[in-house]
Amino acid sequence: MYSEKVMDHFMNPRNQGEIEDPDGVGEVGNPKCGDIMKIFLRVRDDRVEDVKFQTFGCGAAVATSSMATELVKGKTLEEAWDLSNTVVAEALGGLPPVKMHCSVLAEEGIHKAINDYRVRHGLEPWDEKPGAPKAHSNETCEA
Amino acid sequence: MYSEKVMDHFMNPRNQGEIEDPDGVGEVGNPKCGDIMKIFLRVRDDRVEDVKFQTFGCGAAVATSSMATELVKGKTLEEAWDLSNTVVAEALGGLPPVKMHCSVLAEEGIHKAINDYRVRHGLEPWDEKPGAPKAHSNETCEA
Amino acid sequence: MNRKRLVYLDHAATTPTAPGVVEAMLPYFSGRFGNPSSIYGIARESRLAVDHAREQVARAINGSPEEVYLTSGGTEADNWAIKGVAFADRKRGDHIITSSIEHHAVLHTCQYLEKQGFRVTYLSVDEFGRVDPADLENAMTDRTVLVSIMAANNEIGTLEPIAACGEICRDHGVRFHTDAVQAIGSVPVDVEALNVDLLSLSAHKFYGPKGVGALYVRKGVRLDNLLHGGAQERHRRAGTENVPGIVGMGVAIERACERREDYARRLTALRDRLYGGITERIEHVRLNGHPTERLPGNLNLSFRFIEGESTLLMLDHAGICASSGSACTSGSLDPSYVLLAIGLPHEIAHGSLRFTLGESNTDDDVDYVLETLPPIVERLRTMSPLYAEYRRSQDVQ
Amino acid sequence: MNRKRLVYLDHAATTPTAPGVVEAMLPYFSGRFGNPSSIYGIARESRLAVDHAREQVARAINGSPEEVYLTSGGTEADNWAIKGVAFADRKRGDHIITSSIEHHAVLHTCQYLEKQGFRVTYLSVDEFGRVDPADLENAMTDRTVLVSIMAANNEIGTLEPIAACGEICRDHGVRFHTDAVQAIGSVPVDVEALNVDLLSLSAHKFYGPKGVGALYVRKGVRLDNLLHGGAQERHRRAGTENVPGIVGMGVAIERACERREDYARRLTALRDRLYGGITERIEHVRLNGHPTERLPGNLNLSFRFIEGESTLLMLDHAGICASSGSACTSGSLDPSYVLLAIGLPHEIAHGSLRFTLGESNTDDDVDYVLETLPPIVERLRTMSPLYAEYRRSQDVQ
Ligand SMILES: Cc1ncc(COP(=O)(O)O)c(C=O)c1O
Ligand SMILES: Cc1ncc(COP(=O)(O)O)c(C=O)c1O
Repeated sequence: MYSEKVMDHFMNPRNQGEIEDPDGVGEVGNPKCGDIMKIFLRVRDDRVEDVKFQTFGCGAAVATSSMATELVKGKTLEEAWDLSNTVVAEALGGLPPVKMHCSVLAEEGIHKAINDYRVRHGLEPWDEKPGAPKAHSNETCEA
Repeated sequence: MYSEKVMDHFMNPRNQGEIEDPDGVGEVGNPKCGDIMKIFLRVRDDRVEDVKFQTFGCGAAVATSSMATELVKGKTLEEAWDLSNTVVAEALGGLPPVKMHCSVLAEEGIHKAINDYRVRHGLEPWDEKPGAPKAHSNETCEA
Repeated sequence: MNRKRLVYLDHAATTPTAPGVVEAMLPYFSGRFGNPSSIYGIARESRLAVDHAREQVARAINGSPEEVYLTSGGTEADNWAIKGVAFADRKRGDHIITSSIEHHAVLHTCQYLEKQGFRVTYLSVDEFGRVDPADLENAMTDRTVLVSIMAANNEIGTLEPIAACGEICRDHGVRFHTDAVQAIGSVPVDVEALNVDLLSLSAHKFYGPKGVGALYVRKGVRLDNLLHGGAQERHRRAGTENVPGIVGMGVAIERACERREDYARRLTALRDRLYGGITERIEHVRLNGHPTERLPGNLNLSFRFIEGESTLLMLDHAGICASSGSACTSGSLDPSYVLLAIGLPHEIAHGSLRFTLGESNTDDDVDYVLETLPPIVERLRTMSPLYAEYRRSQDVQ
Repeated sequence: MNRKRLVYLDHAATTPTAPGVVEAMLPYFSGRFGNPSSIYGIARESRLAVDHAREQVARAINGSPEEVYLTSGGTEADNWAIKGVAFADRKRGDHIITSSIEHHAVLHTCQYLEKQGFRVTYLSVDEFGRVDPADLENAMTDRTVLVSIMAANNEIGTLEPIAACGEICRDHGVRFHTDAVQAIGSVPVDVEALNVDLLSLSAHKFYGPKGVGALYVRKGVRLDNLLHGGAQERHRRAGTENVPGIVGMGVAIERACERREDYARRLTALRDRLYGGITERIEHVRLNGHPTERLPGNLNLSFRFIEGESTLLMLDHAGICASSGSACTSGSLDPSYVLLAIGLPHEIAHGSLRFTLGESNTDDDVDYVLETLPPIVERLRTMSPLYAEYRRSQDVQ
């Protein structure tokens, strides 16, 4: 079902854990749907100096958390914001169609953490691109 | 499908053939239904001195012709008339349900030959027992 | 019974599973037995094996793997195709066209749909068993949702003008199904070339195992499910996959396609020799089906004055397996509807035999039949009141 | 992956075909390959083999051979039973009663019938997954034509009060179907004792082959056909018989019934040891299903704070095959409807694992799981934001 890359990031997740006193935190997902992702950011000079995640979810949820945090580490916040879910999925060697929502979740988690940082610093939160995919609609778990 | 007894009478039919100048002949069946039986009788002193058959039909049709002729040989005409299809079938070690009509056909053939003899000798033909089974209804081939 | 030999000439009924096919299946019974829907290692092996077989089936008919659905055989595939399209398109129409010589899996399904309020046109066939595409064209109405015409008939071996029928259907925007159960492995089957939307096949007719088949469904064709339940076959056909059977079908169809041309050439030659030999040795024999547009291994003959089942029994006694036009074991006394449809009188239809040749048959087999059959026919004719009558009529003349 | 060992704990998904069963099947692929409908020698052998298997199935469930129809598996049997009775009795009524925790083969079939105008009552179950016969009694209307309640649930292993349900149905003159796919070989199944009119079973759940099953239909029960076509199965189920599969099912069910008591005793002991060991070593674990009225091999547990699929993947990595309450591969994100039906909150349902033990499992297997599972759960909890939150809430207190 999963690519080797996915299995590697699942079995050996990068950046798993918590950051004490993070500069930004984003929690997305929904226990009802079986996945919750929490992204912790440490920001220095407008860059992601460190990033960690906690995830409750399936193999793809863990692997995309791992890969997404790997990909944003060291990037400027703007670059990090622009990381799209498809890039994460591609970096993992692809995801099964039913699991693509996990990569969307990772994108949303990073966005939420960045905006948390921005709000804490008195900045306007950035807007999601119009028409951007959503991991879950609000009430249901339909993929 | 068939018992050993049926196969024996099919592969080695008794009394197969024609009697020249028979005393009675009965032909029953219907090419549409795939079976025709012709019974030839030689009668002496009200007894079946000889009997032969010709049959176009399935294995059961041949075997019941063979067995039925075997069973009436030497019998009085009255005894021969009373030979029922179930006795023929039993003597053959049973017939598959879909083939029971063949034994009825044999009974009918013998009856017809006996009545042919009777009519030729100015006697009243005997009546079939009311409710006796029929091999085929007139128009269709339903078993 | 002391049988000197066994000559199997009923390959249209079923074929032996080729030893290489059985070998390919074996690992999936007790070793790689995982349920393809599970996620652990041994289940992934099953999943891959099923997907591989699906690709083999797709390649054999020039479809794509996403268009192939695995079933429990030809009957399920036929039922699914016909009921599936009929019910899915019920709002668009209620008329189905098929031929009068389809397999019962198609005919009885159509009759069932008639009870459900559909109208069905059964196209008649010519003396060789061919549907006329012009009749199909004429039968089309704006309520027609499905046409089902078989690729090759199972009794008389006649090949139907599928490509022409497919074109007519495409022009009318009507779905076209073909029952290719008898065709696979014997004649080219290409869903593109034939303009086919749905196609049924069954593994045990091409040296694969019994109880497994497939339905090809062109992308975009709407089809109700027939078996409801689990999410197997992309939510289209529920039920735990028969993994060994599916693996066997994949290997068998690949093998059949590789061998097809040789197979057809060899069988045609054997069959023609058998036919020639029989007509040389036996009088009053008639060939049923088309003289040239027929399955390579099929020889369907009527022997006047005798009945099929009794001939079969005598052949069986001599170790020859064939089948007859009398559907005697089915409990009906009526002869084959296919033979009646090509215009045979009942008593001639009753005297029909079908010999269908296959892989294992040799020239020796043909010789053995040519030696064995004439005395059997002779013996049964001697027994037959119809033959006696015929002879008397000849003597009179 | 370097696997030290393979511990298969997913026998409810499928079982390996027992080597003796495969051996019994083998002669029917390439040697005795005849079509049971044909009349010559090798076909008669097939026919006898099929009839023998039918007797084996009948004996196992205390039915008679004439009441057993062979199918392509449990799904076909369930579809046939439910649609068959519903359509045959349509004039008598349009109401069906089932439970909310049936297998999809029953539930999706019922949902299909709802689209066809039938009304379906889905009985709820208690916290252990049991249907209350009083609810069944209350749900009965004079339009009810069929009740379908499974003998044992495939996910949580709960045994349903079938005999009581059967009695209620008999009193109301309503047909009663039970899906016994999971029960055969594990608990006694007797169609007389259980007052059952129709019963489904599937060979691959009791060490028989995949792709073959049976439907028991009590004499006198009217049932529309599901697969139309040839005259097989006494005109009730068309399609060339899967002879090797059917032979395998016969041998497997006889074998399973002979071993049943031993099997159940052994599995219960292993399972209870596994359960005890897990609860000793891991906190926040919940047993799903009935504590005693359950299948001997079934252990369904919820592990709080972690998700099922990721647990399965790690178990798989360690060579342990199990399944989860997240129907993740089916493309739905919703957790098991069975676990929701017994009242589990979504996130707990998502963290459920099903271990189903079988013939090959040993005490060593249990030890291995007890050694392997705790660190996996620990590791996933460390990763889980829900667990972090829980720990914070504990620290605060
Ligand atoms: C033309 C045709 N269609 C359908 C079938 C049904 O296939 P199966 O018996 O594998 O279900 C057969 C053979 O029995 C056939 O010859
Ligand atoms: C309770 C139950 N019913 C029906 C089925 C369907 O059986 P099959 O997959 O053999 O069609 C299964 C298993 O998949 C089951 O566990």
